[in-house]
Order: sequence, then structure tokens, then C-alpha cells
Amino acid sequence: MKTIKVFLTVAIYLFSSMVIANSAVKTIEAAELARAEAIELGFEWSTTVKLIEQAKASVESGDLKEAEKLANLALTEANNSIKQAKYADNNWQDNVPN
Amino acid sequence: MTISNKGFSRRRFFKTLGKTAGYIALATSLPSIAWAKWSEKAFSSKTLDSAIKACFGDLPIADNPAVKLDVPDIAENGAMVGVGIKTELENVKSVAVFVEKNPAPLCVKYNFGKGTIPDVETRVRMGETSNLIAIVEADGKLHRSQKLVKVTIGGCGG
Amino acid sequence: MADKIKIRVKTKEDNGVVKALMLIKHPMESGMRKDQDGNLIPVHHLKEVSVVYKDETIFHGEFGTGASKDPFVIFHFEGVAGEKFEVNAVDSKGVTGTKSVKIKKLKKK
Amino acid sequence: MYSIFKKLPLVSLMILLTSCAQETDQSQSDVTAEIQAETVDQNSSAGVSFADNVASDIKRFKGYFVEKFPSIDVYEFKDGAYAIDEAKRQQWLDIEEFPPYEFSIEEGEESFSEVFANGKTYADCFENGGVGVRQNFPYFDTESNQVITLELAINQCRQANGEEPLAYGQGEIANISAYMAYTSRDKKFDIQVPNESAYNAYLSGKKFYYSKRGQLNFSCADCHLKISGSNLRAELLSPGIGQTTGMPIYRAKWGELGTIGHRYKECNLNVRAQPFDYQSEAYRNLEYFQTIMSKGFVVNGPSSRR
Repeated sequence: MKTIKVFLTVAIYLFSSMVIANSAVKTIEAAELARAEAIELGFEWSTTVKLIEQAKASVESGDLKEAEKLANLALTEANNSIKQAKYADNNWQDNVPN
Repeated sequence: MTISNKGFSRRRFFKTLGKTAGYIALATSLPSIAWAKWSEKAFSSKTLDSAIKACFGDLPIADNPAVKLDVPDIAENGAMVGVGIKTELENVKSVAVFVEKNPAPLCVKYNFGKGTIPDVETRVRMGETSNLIAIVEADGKLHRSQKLVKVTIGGCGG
Repeated sequence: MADKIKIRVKTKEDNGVVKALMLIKHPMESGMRKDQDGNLIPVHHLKEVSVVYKDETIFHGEFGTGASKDPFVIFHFEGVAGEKFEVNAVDSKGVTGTKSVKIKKLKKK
Repeated sequence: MYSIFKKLPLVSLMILLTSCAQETDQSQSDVTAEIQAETVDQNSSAGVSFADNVASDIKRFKGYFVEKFPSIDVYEFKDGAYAIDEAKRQQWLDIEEFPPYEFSIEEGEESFSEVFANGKTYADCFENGGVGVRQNFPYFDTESNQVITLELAINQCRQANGEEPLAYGQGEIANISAYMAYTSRDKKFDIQVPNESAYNAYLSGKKFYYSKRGQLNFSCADCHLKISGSNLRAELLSPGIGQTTGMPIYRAKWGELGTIGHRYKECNLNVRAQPFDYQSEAYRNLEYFQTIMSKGFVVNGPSSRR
């Protein structure tokens, strides 16, 4: 009975880490796509690429929870810089002295 | 009148450039100079007191308002802090500048010869806010003037 | 040591007192600075400057790493426009530099 | 060119109409100029409107600083924050009396007199032998349809004569730029906007200047208009007008000269925006806009700074 329990925990661990690794990698890819768009619009932040690199390093070192966290942070930042670019399009005139 | 570079007009700049180039050719062999020994120990001393001792030995030291020290309250940049030292004291042998908190407090030491007037300016480096001390050596005594100079961390973000 | 220490001097003589402004090109490496790939740049600083006027060393400067990059000094001495003095410099690597300077009259604006 | 420009006029027109209602002091002519500026794409025949729009922009930009610093002659902002704080100004004057960049000017002159392999020199590439021409840069080249900065022109001269271009930002190109600025001191800037594509380059620079960017979400205007003259940490923020006249600058922090592109990169990083490349279209248009805003200011480069 004991060996089955051990076997189950290991399997769950392996399976879940595979899932997390999978989603971390997916989030990194999404972050890279969003970053590319931010670059195209000319509003990339200097911090985003560092987060992506750290996320990749975490995936390689097997720290999957960390990888997932960093990847999400990178994705959020990249999306925010795109929002910033859109906001600038519509609102840059507000700061012009009249 | 451009305040930014009083007394430094383009025309004079080119004239001096041309002339000094000519003089360099004239400088023949290095004249025999009595190189005063560079105070290795003083410049490598890590504390203010050891640096002063290495520079001047055990000469008596006292604050003296006759030593006019012109330094800013807040340094524009720690890399180039302007220091002006002027005194009416007689027989001035040397002037030294120390920054207490620098890794090596002794920054510069100027030894005077015949006919040199104790009125100097220089630029020193300060790692952080610190006491800046000027010491004038005259007639076997050390006359000190000091002031706290604030040094701010540069940059507004990053 | 092919390169020489570059020295620039400006002088203004006003009724017998010469104001000399001296700027000496030197990196003044304190030994604590790092280059782009992160390794420390070794100590290298100006050590001494001597000013010889009428065969006398009238001014001798000793410099440590606490002096600013491209060290700058203003000093005053009794002298006459038209006469010459010589500046000699040496740094911690033994590189030298010399400059002969003709004293100029202060231009009254 | 940013594709977004096509959407710009319509959107900002709406904003403009809504904002016009409250603006009482803005005279009617300014309002029409504003509207005209936005509909330039539709009626490109109104060529003359570029100059009027730019002129009114300059008037309002300069007016902003005259109003914000009534006791300071606006042209003194060629010296940045040193026109505001007396204690800083005194330390700056002491440095300027015999600045370390004098060696760089001397080296810049030596580099400038370099004879290329084909026997030509920089003097052959520039008007008046390259002496006293800094005030003409950057200009909009109607043939290549782009803004030409002094540093770009220096490298174009090298490449036209079969030489390798110099690295941008610092080093030899900054020395040459410093020498060319030095020989033009006290000449006045008056940069022109010759045609519609020049005007679009100008608008692109203007938009860059006023767009919030980076993780800290600041625009150039946030620091150099709104809170210019006050401190951000220990930095006294220099007014946005006259910021390009003293280029290249010798920052005590750098311990050497740096061109305006080098300062742009540093400034972008300060707000955690990813910097653009040296001489990128974004930076050249920004320099074009900033220099146009400093019309009537004198060349005072190179200049020392904190």
C-alpha cells in the first residue's frame, strides 16, 4: 500500500510540473509576442526583456513556479506597454502647452 | 556677454594653441628638478588622522579662521568638487586637502617654493557627504579649516 | 611609454602676480572602477607636477586618486609677463609630460 | 513613419473640439491654427500652414517658460538648470573657466583635419569648411526625406569618402561634434520646416516629446515642462527649451563628452523605457523638434553638466 502512495505522489508531481512547465513556456511565448508589438509601436519598457530572460532561466533550472510568476509578470508588462502606446496615440496632445 | 566662458574666447584659444605647439619643440632635456618625494604613506593612509600624521608628522594642529576655505554646501557632482584655499599667513610651506570619508582621505598636497602666494584652487573627488579639511603648514604649525560638503546620489530614476 | 601626459596652461599676470590655471589630462583611475566586462581597472593616477621658474621649483603638486579626473590647479606666484616657466608631470606608471609656458598679461576687458 | 499618423488628426480633432470650450484666453487665431495643424493631411496644398503651425508651437512653447520663470531671461536656459540655481551656477562657472572638455575640443580639431584615403577632408563635406555651421543642424534633407543631424552628417561624409563610420554616442565623433560646435558658438539656431514630410518628421518628434513612456510612465514634457525647475531626487530638472544648444555635453557623471543621442538613451532608461538606437528615426525627429523649439537660442556647445 505504501509504495502505491509514493508512486501516486511522484506521478502527480511529475504531471503537475509538466503542466506548469508547459504553461510557463506558453506564457513566455505570449510575453515575447506582446513585447515584439511594443517594440513595433516604439514603447517597449527596459524591464520586460529582463523578466523574460529570468523566466527562461527559471524554466531551465527547473524552478517552474518562479518561471510561471516571472512569465506572467513579463506578459503583463508587455501588454501594459502596448496600452501605453495606444494611450499616447490618443492623448499626447493633452500635455502640449496652449 | 556669454557668461558661460568668460575670458576664454575662441580667438585666444587658437592663438595659444599655435604658440604652445611651437614652445614644446624648444623644451630640450628635462631640467634637474629636486623631486620632493611623493608621500606614498600619506596617500595610502585609510584614516584622516593617519593621513595627516603621514603628511606632516606631529606638528601642532589648530583651527584657524585665517585659512579661507571656499567649498560648496552641496557638491554639484562628487566627481569634480571645486576647492579654493587662500590665506594671509606668512611663510606657508604647503597646503593639503583631505576628504575624511574618502577611502584614502588625502587628495592633494601642494608644496610652495619661493615667491608662490598661498592662494590655490583645485578639484577633488568625494565619494559621499563628508567633512572636507584644508591644512596649511606654516612656521612649523598646522592651520586647519574644514567644512561639511554634501554629496547627493545622481540620477532621477533608472 | 610612447604617449606623453598632455598639459594645458593659461596665465594672467596682473601687476607682478601671475595667476596660472593648469589642466592635466589623466584618467586618474582609482582602482575601484570596473570596465564594461566587469573587471577592475588597475590604479593609474597622476603623481607629481613641478613648476620651474627661473631655475627654481616654485610649485610642486602631489596627487592621489582623490584628485579629480583631468586634474586642475590654479596657483599664484610673483612673476613677470613675457618670461617663461616650465611644467613637468609624472604619473604612477612613470609616464611623463612637459610644457613650457610664456606668461601672458591679464587682458583688461 | 508610424502608421498611426493616419488616425491622429480625426481623434485629436475631437479632443480639440471638446477642450476648446473651456479655453477662454486662447485667441481665436490660435484655435484655428490648432485645427489647421490637425487637418494638414487632408489638404496638403496648404503648404504655408507648416510654418504657421510650427511658429505658433514655438511661441507657445517659449511662452510657457517665460510665464513659468518670469524673473529669468528665457534665452539663459541655454545653460539648463544653471540659469535657475545660483549655487549650482557658481560651481558650473568654475568648471567652465577651464573645463576638462578643452582636451576633447583639441582632439576634435585634430580628428577634423584628418585627410581621408582619397585625399578629401571633412572640410570638403561641409559648408564654409565645417567652421561655424553647428547652428544649421539638424536639418530636414528634402532629397533623402529625413532629418540629418550633425553626427549623421559626419559619418555620411566619412562613408562618402570611403572611410569607416565612427561609433556614435561618445569618443571621436563627440570630439569632432564638440569642435564644430565650438567654432559656431554664439551663432543662432533657426531650423526650418520646408515641406509636408519635414512637418511630419517634426510632428513625430513632437509626439515623442509629449508621450508618456517606460515603466515609470513619464513623458519628456512631464519632467522638462511641468516640473522643470524643481527637484526629482537630487536632480534639478532643466527646462525643455534650450536643451540641445549646448550639445555635446561633458557630464561629470560620464567623465567625458556625450552627444545628444547618448543623453536621450540615458533619459529613456531613467523612466525605464527601452532606448532607441543612436541616429534612429525616433531620436533624429526628436532632436529636430527640440532644436526647432529653441529657435533664436545661441550655440553654446560643448558645455559641462552634472
